[in-house]
Amino acid sequence: MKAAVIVFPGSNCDMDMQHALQLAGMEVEFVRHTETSVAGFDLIALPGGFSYGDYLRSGAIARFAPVMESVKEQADKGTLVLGVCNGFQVLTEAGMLPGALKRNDGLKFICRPVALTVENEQTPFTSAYEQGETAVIPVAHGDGCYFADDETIAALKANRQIVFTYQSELNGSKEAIAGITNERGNVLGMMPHPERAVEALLGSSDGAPLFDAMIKHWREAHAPAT
Amino acid sequence: MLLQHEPAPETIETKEVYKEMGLTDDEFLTVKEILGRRPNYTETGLFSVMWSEHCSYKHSKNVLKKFPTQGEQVVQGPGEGAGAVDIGDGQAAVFKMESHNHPSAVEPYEGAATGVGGILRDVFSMGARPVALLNSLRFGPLKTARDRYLFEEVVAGIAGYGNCVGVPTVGGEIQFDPCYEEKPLMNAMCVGLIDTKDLQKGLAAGTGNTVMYIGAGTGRDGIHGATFASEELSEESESKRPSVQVGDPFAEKRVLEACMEIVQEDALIGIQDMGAAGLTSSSAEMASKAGYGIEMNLDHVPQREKDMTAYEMMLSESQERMLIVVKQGEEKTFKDICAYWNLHAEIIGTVIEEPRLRLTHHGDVVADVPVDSLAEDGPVYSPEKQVPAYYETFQSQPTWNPEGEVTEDWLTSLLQQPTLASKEWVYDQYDYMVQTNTVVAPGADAVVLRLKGYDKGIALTTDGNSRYIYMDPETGGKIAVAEAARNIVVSGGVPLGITDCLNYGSPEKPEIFWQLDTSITGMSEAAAVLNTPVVGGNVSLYNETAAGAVYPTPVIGMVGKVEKLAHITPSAFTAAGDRIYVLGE
Amino acid sequence: MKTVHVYVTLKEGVLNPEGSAIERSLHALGYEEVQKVQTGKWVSLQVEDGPELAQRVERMCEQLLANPVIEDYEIQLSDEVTT
Amino acid sequence: MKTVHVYVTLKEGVLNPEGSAIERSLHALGYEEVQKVQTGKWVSLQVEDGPELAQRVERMCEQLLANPVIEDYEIQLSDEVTT
Ligand SMILES: Nc1ncnc2c1ncn2[C@@H]1O[C@H](COP(=O)(O)OP(=O)(O)O)[C@@H](O)[C@H]1O
Repeated sequence: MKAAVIVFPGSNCDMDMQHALQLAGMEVEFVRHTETSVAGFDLIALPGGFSYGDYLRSGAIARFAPVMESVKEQADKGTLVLGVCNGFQVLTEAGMLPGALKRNDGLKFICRPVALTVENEQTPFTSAYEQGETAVIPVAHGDGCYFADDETIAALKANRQIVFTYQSELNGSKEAIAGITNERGNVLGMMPHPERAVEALLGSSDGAPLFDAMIKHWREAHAPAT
Repeated sequence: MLLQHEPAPETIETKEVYKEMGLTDDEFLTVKEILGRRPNYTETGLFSVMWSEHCSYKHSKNVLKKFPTQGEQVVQGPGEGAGAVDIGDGQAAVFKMESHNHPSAVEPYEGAATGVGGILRDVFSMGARPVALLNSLRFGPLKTARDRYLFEEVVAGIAGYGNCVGVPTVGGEIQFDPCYEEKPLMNAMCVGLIDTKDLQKGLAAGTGNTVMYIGAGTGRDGIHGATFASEELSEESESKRPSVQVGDPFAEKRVLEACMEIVQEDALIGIQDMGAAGLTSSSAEMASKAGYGIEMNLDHVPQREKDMTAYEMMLSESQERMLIVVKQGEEKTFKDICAYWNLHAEIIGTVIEEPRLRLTHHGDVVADVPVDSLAEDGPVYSPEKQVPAYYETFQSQPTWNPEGEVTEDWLTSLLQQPTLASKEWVYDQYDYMVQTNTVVAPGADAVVLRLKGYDKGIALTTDGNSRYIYMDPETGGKIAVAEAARNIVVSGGVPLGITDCLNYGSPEKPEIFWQLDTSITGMSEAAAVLNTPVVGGNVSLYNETAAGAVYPTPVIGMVGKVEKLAHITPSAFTAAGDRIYVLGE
Repeated sequence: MKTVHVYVTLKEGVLNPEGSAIERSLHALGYEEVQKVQTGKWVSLQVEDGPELAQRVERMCEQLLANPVIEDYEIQLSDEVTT
Repeated sequence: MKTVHVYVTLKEGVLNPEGSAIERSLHALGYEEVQKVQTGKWVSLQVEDGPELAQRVERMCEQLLANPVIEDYEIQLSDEVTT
C-alpha cells in the first residue's frame, strides 16, 4: 500500500506521519505542496502542523496550494484521505469535509492524551476498532473546536459520519466531535493525532488500529479474485 | 526617521552621543585609538553593540574561565553557536541555553517567543536538527495582575513559537519569588541532534568567497536591543519600546528546513545565526574566527522598511535571519533552496584578505574597522567584589532544625506554593510530543527522548534554586549542578555536559559580582567532580529595577545519555505493594 | 487606488469565547458597566480602482478572507491611501 | 448606552507576518493588484454613557484591549445599539 504525505510550508507532523505509516507497513512518499498531481497513491495523508503559520485561519491558505486540486480529484475517485489536526482544518476549509474548526473554547493550546470513543467502526479507517471502544490518543491543538450548524450535525448523525468523540469536555466541539468522515466515508478528518499513538513506549498504541484498518481495507480491495 | 540625520563624528565625541549608545568614556577613547580617528555614527554603533555586555561578556569573561570545559565526550566546547557532546554511534547532542529576560519584561509574549526563536537558530545553524526545547522561568509570586500577565504571556509566547515550529517543548522549571516582580527571567534551551561529521562552524574563510543573507527581511526591530539587554530596566525602557522584536515562527520553520538542506551542500563554508546585534555580530565574528575580513554592500540587504540607514541595518535584530558564506560561483544552489522555502537569499558581500569589516551603502564606504577589534578586543573588566553583609549574618546564625510532627496541613500548604505546585497548566500548552520521541513527558525529574532507529535516548533537564544560591552562592552553585545530575541519573541517564544561563544583577556592584564569582566557583567544582563540562552558556546581567536585584539565578541545563531504553526509569509509583527506599544520607 | 477594509466576525449563534473572556477581564478590572463584548478581525488592503471593485473584493472574502461556515463579513471602501 | 468600536493594529514598522501571508495568497489566487495587506483586531462593546466615557474606553485599551508596546488603537463611539 502506497501512501503520500502532503507537505505544506509549516507542516510539522509530516515525519511523524511517515514514521507511523511505515510502522504499519506502508510505503511512504512526501509530496510537496507545489506538485500538481498526487495520483497513484492508495492513501493521501494531510499531516498536522501550522501550514502557512496558521495565519488568517488554520488551513485557510493551504487549501489553495497547487496540490489540493489533485487531492480533491483523488478523493472523488475514492482514494482514502486522512487529515490529522491541521490536515483536518485544511479539509474543512477546502470544503472536503463539512463544518469548521475554530479556536478552543478555553482559548489555549491543549496538548495531552485524551480518551476518545469510536462511534462508527464501519469505515475504512476504523474497522480494526470495536464499536464504542475507548482509544486514548493525544491532542495538540489551539483551533480544534468543531462547529457546524444544526442541519449539518443532523446529517452527520444520520449518515454516521461522526467517527470519534471526546469522552470528556475538551475544547467546546459540538457533540464532542473529534473526527468525522465525508458522506462517502473515504475522507477522514480528526483533531487527535493517531500517529503519536502507535508505540507503547511513547505511552499509547491506541492509534495503531487506525493504520491497520486502512491496510486491511486496501488488502480487501486488492485481493486476488478467487 | 529620527536617525536620518546622524550626528557627525565631532558631535559624537563632543556631545558624548556614544554614551547614549552604551559606550563609556574610556571605551570611546579606545575606539578612537584603534581607528586612529573618530568613529562615525555607524562605526560607533558597531562598537557599542559588539562591546555591550551581551556580546562581549566584558564583566564575566574572567570568571567564566573557571568552568571546566574539557572532557572525552566534548565534541564542541564554548565559542560556537552551541556546544556539543558525543552520544555514541558518531552522533552528537548539540545544545545551548540563552536568556531573553529584558525583552520578556517589556513585551512578554514576543519577548519569550523570540527567545525561543533565537535559541533554535543557535542550534540549527550548527547543522543539527532541533529535537527539544526546555525553559527556565522566574516570576513574582503571582499576587499582582502584572505578574500574572507576565506569567501567562511568557508561557503563551513559548508555546506559540515552539508549537508552530514543530519542536517539542519538553521540560523546564519555574520559581516564583518577590525578587522577580517586574523583572521576570526567561531562559530557553534547545537541544539538537547531528551526525558529528556534519557539524558546522561560523567561519567566513577564503578570499573571494561569497557572503549571503538568508531568511526574513530586515526592519527596524530591536535596534540597540543588545545594549538594551545590558542595561537595568528603568522608566526609560518605556520609551525604548519599539526596540522589542516580533517573531514569525512560520518563517523560522522555513529557515530551519532550508538550513537543513543548506548544511548538506559542500559549497557551504560557514553559517551563523543573526542573533543579538544581528548583521554586525554575525559578520564580525565569522570573519574574525576565520582570520579574514568581510566587505558588504548594504544596498543588497533585504529591507522590510523604507529608507533604512546603514546603522539601522547593522544593528537591527529582526528575527529569522542567517548569514552564510559559500564558495564563489556556487551561490545559485543556495538561492534555489531558499526560493523553494520562499526566503530571501541575497549576495551581500565578499570575504577579503584584510581582516577588516568594510561596509558600503549607496556607493559610500560607511564603516571600515578591524574585525578583531570588534569581535575579540572588547574591554574586559575585573570588577571589585565584596562579601555582602547578609551573607555574614546568615553564616553566623545557628542551623535551624524544624520541630514537631509533620502534619497534613504542612503538606497542603507546601503544595499550594506556586513554586511547588503542579506545572500542568504550563506544559498542557506546550506541544511536548511532536516528533514522536518523548518517552518521559513533562512531570518527571528529567525528560527522556528516544532516538528513532537506536536502542538509546537522551535525558534533559534544567535546574537552579536561586534561594539557595542567594544564601550561599558556593554551596548553592554546587547544589544546582548536583540536582541536575541527579535528575538525569534517576531517569536512567549518564550526565554528559552542561549549558548554563547566568542571571544576576549589576556586576558593577561589588556584592553582586561576589555572588557571580562565588557561585561560579561552586558550579565549576561540582561540574568537575561529576565530569559534566560546561560546553556553552549565556550571561544575563543587570537584572535589576529600582527595587533591587534578582537573586543570583544561574540555571543549569544538562544533557545525559540513556544507554539503553530499558534504563528509562519513571518517577511515579506504579504498583501497590512495591517497596519504597530512601537512598543517600 | 482604494483602501478596502474588511471586517470579519463570527456568525450569530457561533460562540465567541474571546469576547466573553475580554468581558470578564474588563469586569475584573473594574469596568463592570461593559456589556456585549464582541471581537473580530479586520483586514485592510489597497487595490486599484476599477469597474468591478466591489465584486472583486467580495470574491476575495468568499474565497479567502472569511470562512462562510462560521463568519460574516462587511466591506468598506474608501479613497484614503496610506503610503 | 453607547456602542464602542475599538480597532487595534500593529504599530508601524512592527512585523506583520499575517498580512504578508494573506497578500501572497491573494496574489496566488490571481488578485495581483492587491497591496499593503494589513490585519488587526476589532472589539466592540456596549457601555453606559457617562461624563468620562472616552477616557474610560481609552484606559480599557491601554490596560487590556491593545498592547501599547506593539499596537496602536483607534476608538469610535456611536449611538447605535444592537440587541
Ligand atoms: N517552564 C516549564 N516548561 C515545561 N515544563 C515545565 C516547566 N516548569 C516545570 N515543568 C515541568 O513540570 C515538572 C515539575 O516541575 P517542578 O515543579 O519545577 O519540579 P522539579 O522539582 O522536578 O524541578 C517537571 O517535569 C518540569 O519539566
